[in-house]
Amino acid sequence: MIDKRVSGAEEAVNDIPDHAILMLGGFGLCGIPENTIQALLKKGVKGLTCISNNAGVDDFGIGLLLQTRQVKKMIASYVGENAEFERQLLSGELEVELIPQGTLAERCRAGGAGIPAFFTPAGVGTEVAEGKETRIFNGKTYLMEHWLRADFSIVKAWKGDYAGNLIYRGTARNFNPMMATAGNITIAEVEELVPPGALDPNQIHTPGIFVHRIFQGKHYEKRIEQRTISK
Amino acid sequence: MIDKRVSGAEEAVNDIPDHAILMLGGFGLCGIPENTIQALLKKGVKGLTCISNNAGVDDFGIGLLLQTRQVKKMIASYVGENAEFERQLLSGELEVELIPQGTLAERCRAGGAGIPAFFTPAGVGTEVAEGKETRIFNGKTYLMEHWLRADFSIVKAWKGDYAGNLIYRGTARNFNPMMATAGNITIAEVEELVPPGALDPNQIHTPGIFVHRIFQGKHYEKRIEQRTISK
Amino acid sequence: MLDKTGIAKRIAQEVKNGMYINLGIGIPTLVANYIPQNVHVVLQSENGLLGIGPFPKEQEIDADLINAGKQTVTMMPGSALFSSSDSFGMIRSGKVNLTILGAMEVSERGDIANWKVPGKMVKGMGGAMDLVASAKNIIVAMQHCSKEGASKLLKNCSLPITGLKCVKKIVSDMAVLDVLPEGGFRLLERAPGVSVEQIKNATEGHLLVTGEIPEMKI
Amino acid sequence: MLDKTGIAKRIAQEVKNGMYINLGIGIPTLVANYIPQNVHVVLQSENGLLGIGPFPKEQEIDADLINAGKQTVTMMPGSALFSSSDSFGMIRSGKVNLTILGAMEVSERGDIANWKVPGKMVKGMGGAMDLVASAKNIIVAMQHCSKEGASKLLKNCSLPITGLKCVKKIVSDMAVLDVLPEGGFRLLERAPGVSVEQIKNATEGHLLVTGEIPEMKI
Repeated sequence: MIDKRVSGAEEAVNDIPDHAILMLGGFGLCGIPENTIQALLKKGVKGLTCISNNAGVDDFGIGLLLQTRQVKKMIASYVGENAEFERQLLSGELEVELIPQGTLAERCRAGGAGIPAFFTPAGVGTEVAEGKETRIFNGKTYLMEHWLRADFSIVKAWKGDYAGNLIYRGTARNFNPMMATAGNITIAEVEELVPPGALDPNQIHTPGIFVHRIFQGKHYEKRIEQRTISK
Repeated sequence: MIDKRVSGAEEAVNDIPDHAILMLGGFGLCGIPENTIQALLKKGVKGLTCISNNAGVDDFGIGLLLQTRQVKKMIASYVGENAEFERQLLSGELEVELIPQGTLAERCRAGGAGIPAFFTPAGVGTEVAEGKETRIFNGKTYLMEHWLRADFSIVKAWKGDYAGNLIYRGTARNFNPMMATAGNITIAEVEELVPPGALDPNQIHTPGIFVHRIFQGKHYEKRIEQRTISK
Repeated sequence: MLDKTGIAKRIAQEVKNGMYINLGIGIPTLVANYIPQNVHVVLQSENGLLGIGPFPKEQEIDADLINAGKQTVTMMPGSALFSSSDSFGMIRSGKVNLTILGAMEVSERGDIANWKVPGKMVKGMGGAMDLVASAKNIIVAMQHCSKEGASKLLKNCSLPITGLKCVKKIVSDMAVLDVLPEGGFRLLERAPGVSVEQIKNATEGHLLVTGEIPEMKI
Repeated sequence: MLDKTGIAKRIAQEVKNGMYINLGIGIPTLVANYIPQNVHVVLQSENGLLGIGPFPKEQEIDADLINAGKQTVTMMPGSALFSSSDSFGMIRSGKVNLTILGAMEVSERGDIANWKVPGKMVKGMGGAMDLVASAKNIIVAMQHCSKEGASKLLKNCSLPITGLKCVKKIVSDMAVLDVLPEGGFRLLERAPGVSVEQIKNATEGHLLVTGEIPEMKI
């Protein structure tokens, strides 16, 4: 067993430099690395490129890093749940690259699987295809897309062990597993950190080999965006 | 819930025609669909193309289908653990296409993920690269490889439910998950078949959407190839 | 003219036993409410869930369980959870049989525009481009015309495209129409109280009307 | 001259704390027995296991738990199981730090041949081509010469290639050698009782010998 534990979020982000390329797991506010985002905020690291499906809301998630103008560029599939984001985008302070959600997921997966490029049908004939190589397979047109990799991948899991093995919960899994594989350094925060042997090897979602630093988050707010109930 | 249950192996293979392209899960004799192979043997379907990492041994696994000369072509990464295989190969009765193991795994995964082609470094500069497109990304040469899909994918899992959700056990997982996704029709045999709701949705390895027919195997021999023990 | 509920009810009639279905945000999400009990389907949420159940009761709410619209949901027995890459894998490989989504415009060749209005804030395509590029069967829920009365069933989309030649069927507030493989909208049904003439006037793209056009049964 | 155990012991000295290692069939598998207790590593098996433990005791044997050599194994605490595609994903993306495998021939540029002998039954490359194409650090365990005395450290491989320019280090029965980035074998250590002259005679490819060449310490 190789022990990946660090003392907490602050130690985990300690060497993240200005202008780093980060991947951040989560879909909407579900399964986001809340504690690590707080540590990035505190550290004040600037000029970040953030690869994440969404950009949070005004006062939560990546939205917090937008408020402090720590983000130079967002690479995402769906953004703009917040006013500050829109203001920075329209004023040209923030660069935004929009990628179809499945292509984003697959590009992260490719980054972690050593596949430099692949073909997907998403975006053929659209703005997304501009400047990209297309090719026909079995009569259908596909775009060539490249892998995405990050200097630091930051993911959030439900349970993890000292060896870095991760188990996600519910739809909080989303982009976390692929992003965990695509980081040069991968930081995992978990709700519960357990000793090796406590997790069933058969139930691991992210094998520890992909995780370089792991810690138990101090507090999880787990904010809900759309609180829909049935009577 | 969409109920995928069939009565057993015989019903599951009932419509597999001669000359079908099959994928069969397993690595060596570990995690192979023993019961479905028996049913194919009984059915006597001929001229099969079998995509599988290995070709079994003389009297077990795909080796049984070789004995009865039901296999026209093997697509595999490592073969020849049996004498009959070698005889048929040398006599020209059997076609064999050898693929690097990781490329085989990824081609099956691509088939099930709607990715018609991708780039991998495996095989560059070797016989495997003959006739294939190469391309350089970041100074390293890669081969373009195409997806693999099957008329019928036949996989073996530990537990499954009526909806076709599968959980594998140990290293019996191996090629089964990718092959399960790449079949036009996917047949799953399991050691234990349980009602929907009995498996934790968080622990499913293969979501039921990929499985068309499921049944509980009558008998599992689970033969061991290399019985190594420590004193 | 149908209201949103009416459109959802009519689309629910297209749902067949054994289907795996992805429902977009808005009217498509409402369709789930009108699928008959004896029609067994599984709803897929592209963030990573097969088997979406009803919205939770207050005490069941779970922040770790949301749909692609970020709404809290529950799971049906026999559900499965997975990553977004596995999710779009099943979408691209055609395992999701039916995709129901909204549109701002559809062309007579089945092109769809539903992600961007130039000059307005761009929020992103989310999973829409993957879905329309991959689904074998796409039904669009939409308004036939804009508030200003301009047709949204066009010869060519004026808005940025989400996908080419992908829409198979449209259920609008005025009509049910097929998009023909060779191009053109074929009128199948009229909304209650709407005439063929009204539909003709509201459809800029080529409209094919043959024989008697029945009124929808909802 | 080293026997197989000797080669395995010498290679074990190359293993550093914190490494994830893939061990090929044969001598490489033996290396696991000689890694010091205080060096924490994780062994990867490409069929889908991180954290290979010792062979099982009779009563622990589990047909569902084998290594890539199809031998029954156990798991260490902190292990993880995964599919073959995930397994080769971690290999291709360079997360496996060290690959130790056997070779029939190695060229002075680091090309390796270890999967096929023309005229003999072809059993297949298994995972070897993926491993050699992806690993950042490859150590080869091999015999320096054939039974007939012909060198296996060559200018060019005569057998079909498994991968190009990939071998970084060789531990043979006669010597430890680096493969230089610009080409050529640099002699680092002699096996006990083997002279530099003997190694020169046994090496067809370009051999670089500078200064005193120490004897291995095993």
